[in-house]
Amino acid sequence: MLLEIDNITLLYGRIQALHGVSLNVGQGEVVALIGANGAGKTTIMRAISGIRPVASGKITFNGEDITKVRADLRVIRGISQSPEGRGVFPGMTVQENLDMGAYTRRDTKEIAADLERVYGLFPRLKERRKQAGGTMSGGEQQMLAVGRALMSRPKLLLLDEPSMGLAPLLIQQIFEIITEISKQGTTILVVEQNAQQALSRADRAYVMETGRIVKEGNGPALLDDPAVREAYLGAA
Amino acid sequence: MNIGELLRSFPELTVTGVTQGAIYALVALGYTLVYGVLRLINFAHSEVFMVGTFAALFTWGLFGLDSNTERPSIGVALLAILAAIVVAAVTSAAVALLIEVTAYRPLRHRNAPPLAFLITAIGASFVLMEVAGSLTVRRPFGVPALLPSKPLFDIGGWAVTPTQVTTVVVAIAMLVGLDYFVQKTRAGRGIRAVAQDPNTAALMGVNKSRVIALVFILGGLMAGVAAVFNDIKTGSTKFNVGFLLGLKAFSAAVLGGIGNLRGAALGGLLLGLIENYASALFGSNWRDFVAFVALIALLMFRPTGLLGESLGRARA
Amino acid sequence: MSALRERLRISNLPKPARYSLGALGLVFLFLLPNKWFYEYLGIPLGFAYIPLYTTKNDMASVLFICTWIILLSLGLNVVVGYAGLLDLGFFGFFAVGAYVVALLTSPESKLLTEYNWLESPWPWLVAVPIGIALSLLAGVLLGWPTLRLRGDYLAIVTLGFAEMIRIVAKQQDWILNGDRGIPEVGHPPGSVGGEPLFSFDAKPYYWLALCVIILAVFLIRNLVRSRVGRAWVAIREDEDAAELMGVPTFRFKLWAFAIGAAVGGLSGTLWAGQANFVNSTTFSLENSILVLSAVLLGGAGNIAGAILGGFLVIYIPEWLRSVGDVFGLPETVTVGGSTYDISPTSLRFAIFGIVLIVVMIFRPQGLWPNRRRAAEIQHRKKEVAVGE
Amino acid sequence: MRVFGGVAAAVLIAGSAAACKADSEDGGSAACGLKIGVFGALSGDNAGLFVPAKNGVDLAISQYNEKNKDCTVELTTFDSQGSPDKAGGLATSASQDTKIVAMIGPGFSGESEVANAIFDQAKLPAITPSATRPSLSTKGWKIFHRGVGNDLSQGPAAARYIKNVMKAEKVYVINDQTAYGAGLTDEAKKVFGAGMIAGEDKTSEKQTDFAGTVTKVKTSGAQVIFYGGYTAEASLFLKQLRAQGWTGTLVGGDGINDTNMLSVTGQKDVEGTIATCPCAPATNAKGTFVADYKKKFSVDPAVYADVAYDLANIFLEGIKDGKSTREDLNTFLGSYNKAGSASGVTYKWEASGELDPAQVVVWAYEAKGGAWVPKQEIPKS
Repeated sequence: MLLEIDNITLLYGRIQALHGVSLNVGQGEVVALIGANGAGKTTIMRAISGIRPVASGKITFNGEDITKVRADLRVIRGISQSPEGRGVFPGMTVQENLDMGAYTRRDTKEIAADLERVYGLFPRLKERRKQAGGTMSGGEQQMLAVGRALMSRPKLLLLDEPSMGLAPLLIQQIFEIITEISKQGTTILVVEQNAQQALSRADRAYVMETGRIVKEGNGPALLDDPAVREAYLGAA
Repeated sequence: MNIGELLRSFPELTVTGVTQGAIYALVALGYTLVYGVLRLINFAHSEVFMVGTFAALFTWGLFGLDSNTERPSIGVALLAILAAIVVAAVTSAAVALLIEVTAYRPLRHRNAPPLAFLITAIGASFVLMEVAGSLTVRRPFGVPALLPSKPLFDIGGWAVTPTQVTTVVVAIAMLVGLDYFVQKTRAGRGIRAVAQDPNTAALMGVNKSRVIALVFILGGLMAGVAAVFNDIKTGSTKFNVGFLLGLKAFSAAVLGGIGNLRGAALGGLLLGLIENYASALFGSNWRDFVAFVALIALLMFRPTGLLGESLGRARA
Repeated sequence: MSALRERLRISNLPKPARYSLGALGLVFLFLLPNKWFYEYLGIPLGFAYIPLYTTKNDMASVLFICTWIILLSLGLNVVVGYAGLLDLGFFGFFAVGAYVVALLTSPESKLLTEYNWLESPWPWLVAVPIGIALSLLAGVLLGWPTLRLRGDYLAIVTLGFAEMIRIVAKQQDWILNGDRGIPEVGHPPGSVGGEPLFSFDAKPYYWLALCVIILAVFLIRNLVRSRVGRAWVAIREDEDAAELMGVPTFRFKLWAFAIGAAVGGLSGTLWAGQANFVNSTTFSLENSILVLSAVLLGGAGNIAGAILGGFLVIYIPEWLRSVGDVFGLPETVTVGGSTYDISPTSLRFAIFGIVLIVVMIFRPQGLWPNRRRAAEIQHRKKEVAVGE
Repeated sequence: MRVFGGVAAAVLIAGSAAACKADSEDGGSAACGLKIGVFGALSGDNAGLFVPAKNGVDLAISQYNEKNKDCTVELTTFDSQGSPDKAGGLATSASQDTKIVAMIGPGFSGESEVANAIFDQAKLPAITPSATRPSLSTKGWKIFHRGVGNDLSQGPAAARYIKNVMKAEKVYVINDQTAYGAGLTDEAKKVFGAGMIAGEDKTSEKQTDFAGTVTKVKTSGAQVIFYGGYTAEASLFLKQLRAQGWTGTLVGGDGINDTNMLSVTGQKDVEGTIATCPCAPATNAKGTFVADYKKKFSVDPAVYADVAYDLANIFLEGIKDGKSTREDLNTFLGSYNKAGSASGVTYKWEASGELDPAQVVVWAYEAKGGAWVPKQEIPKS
């Protein structure tokens, strides 16, 4: 397993946001995490990337216990995240934002190659490379966030709500790109509210409710689960 | 009001105002850099500057120069200034870093509320100023004469001295250099990233602690350079030299839009000019009064300063 | 442990116990400035003795300084602690109160000698309400245009305001007479056996100020527990949310400013009544900073904290004056032929600075914080990112 | 808790010498173990103006103790930070300590207003080395003495020098807005008359940039500046004037008549500067004062250090004479009439506490070759 999360709990002030969550992601997999608003999906992402400390439990990455490792060092170990709300640096250009994605790397030549690869995935970004991140549309920012996350050449890519606030056509496009990235060999953990898309493209999936994992299984299998369908797909 | 006085001495007031403004700007950068990244008024920055003025004096002492020695040759003078810049900048940067490590970092580790930082800043300021006061017996120290006082050239009938030219040139060089560093280099990008969104910056692999340390060092370097030229310009230094100048530089940073590097430069320049014009118009005793009136009036119309807030967020 | 502490909290004691404790405390405070009383306050250690009173400065005078600083921190606490507005120039209001009293009650005031606005000096008691009213007015006048500014911008504006007052006070040819000041300021009325009660001895002033503080505490406490107080807390926590909930934030911020200013002015009138002499040197920026440190050191948003902070920022440096004698420390040290003054008297503000840093590191919420705020901060502590 | 242990240990080491309440009550014979207080700004921003005076007293007392090892006098400092709001408590405290029989200070006029009233009640004789506000001697205080001429003696004298000796046509008048500086210039201006004054400006304490004022002086065409204020600002101001090519003469009072004015400004820039002083050069040999001071404190004596040294020596002389009470010493001052070894001033007081005007001779000193050289006595009219 590339990522193993063992029974973690997490607190926001006095409020417990995660109650003993365990999940794992294998090498090369696409794993989806679905659930309603406030179920704790984003919190798990933050725990994995290290910008929120866990109160108890253990996070293992690539065989190494990273529970106490600082966020920026986790990036060096190969975890990269496209955060919720995109987190595009508003005062930096598209190019600079992408360069930020490669902040931990020093191999200039390969960075240039990766930049071309990202521009290949998102031609729109190439057109706007000189534009400030803050002035771009929601969809463009989303692409930028995903592209930027790729720039660190992650072993594990964490995508938090990549489809949030996007038009249906764009959602389709984003997920096609996710599939493409996965094919190129990157392991992906994706948090989604759009369960339909997420489940149909994921190898495996977890369902969260109020800070707990309540179900797990094959993506397509969960898509057929009546309870899941009722709760997240708005159909019986 | 003495408009005649203002008109009669307008060119010289402008030249001296720009020189003073250059020094304000350099010190203001320290406030603005730290504010941009930490949203914190680094109250102790004035003492970082003060230590720099003594470091420069010490360096000139090593050259055998004091306020009574004859003016050295231009080559020696430039060498002495250069050496003082290096020593003062490094010393100031070290003090700034020391303040960050002892007074701010422990608070960050405890996620203390913002005002707690203000108090440790005040505490650090007390410590530095009082210790310097005790060590120097609270007396003023004269600075050796370095650059010739013969004017280099004329602007509108006002002779511009080498000191003024050097001050402004070095200040501009520092400002441009800092701007380049922050805008174009990898470390500079890290600073801007933390300033704009610290969490996302961490997700990019930016080490926040290191960026914060870097910001204090940069601010210290600027303050050290400013200290050298303040020494040369005013001709002396004293343990409490930082207090008033720090206050002015902080005002300048706010005037330009705190957190904004170019704003700090602009604010410093403006403040230097306003002060000089005001002392001609109303008398030197009203200088600071007018400066504050101008600051408050400006904030009424532009509540976040001339160029707006935030490091790098202002679109160039 | 914490359960025991909870049970021992004063507010959890039975009523009679609480009242007698309070009464005892008051008796202690009123006895405190008497030499025969404070001389025995100390820690006996073997054959040595650490006095807790200020051996190098008159204890009663120190206590009086404490009281007017406490009044100031009570006022500033309303502004910073409750409404969350950073004010770096609070001493300006103190100056307004002090100067009003000085101008109206001194026979050497320019109001009499040059402008002939007054025929004779007014009694202190009449000048006090005017001083308070004008400070309040100053608060409103400053707040009206500037309270729309946020955070650090407000801080610099208030700082500028205090500096402007100081610069005006500094002008010799103006009414406030600059550094030469205004002598023979009026004292509070009252006499005992033919001798005026209020003259040079600081004790009666301390007792008077203590009564004023008790009054001010009751007023502020009631205000804080009312609708106004809740509005302030809402503004402090989240101004936008408060606005959305229908709190007229601007009006309440102005309220906080005005009330804080009035209390600050009151402090100034009391001080001027005792000082006998008012000039521009007292109103330096350092004093504003000192009062702000008092509020935050004690614990912003808590009346008891403001009182404790106000007491400590004066008491610690004053007590430090004598610690050299107490511990038999050398006054000077000679290094490489140069003698440096290392007496605690001259280094006391450096030591005080270290105290500020250390306290804030270990108790960022202040020494005696508002319980709710303390809890918030305790929880924030756990949310520090990994490895930070 | 460990900290507390450290404190306790320190106390134990300090032993019984540690301040024990009972300590101050016993002691040796009546005239021994007396204390002389020094009252003024010893820390904070204004300390630079008064620390030299404190050091002067310190020097006098340690020299005295060196000679009288069996019966020493102790120095007690009262750091008011120069602020009237701190002065009251310290003055009360000093009054209450009966071992304190004499006071040098307070340093500034403002705090003097507060403190002297309290000293007067306690009959504690005080001589100020530096508070020059004229009205201080009109308050009816019996203990008040001034060790320097007040604003009324020096200001007009300096003005007369500028007008009659230098024969300047235009003078630029500047003060630093302190009671001292403003008092000096106010009195000087009366002598100048409006026609002579080319312009006026005010500086502030702590100011370091004088560009605005420098420009005004230069455009006014004045070749003489009368500066009412202290060395800390005057030296910087003069330096900045010279840097802008001003070649005129700066004239100041005793506030700039110290070695720091020479060393901070630099010999070249300060050359020709005039400082008045109410002291005659005949007695102004200064003895070994400067050398002794420098040896003890590793810096040059600054403003009022010499005066304070002399004043302390007067008290010490009284104590040596067996005047061991406050009243005795106050009477002793009343009949004193000798010149001080460091300042050269003849100390003889009027009943009001002012120096005897007959004794107040004001001399002009010129900065020449890195020293203040006596130029001439300024005529009294």
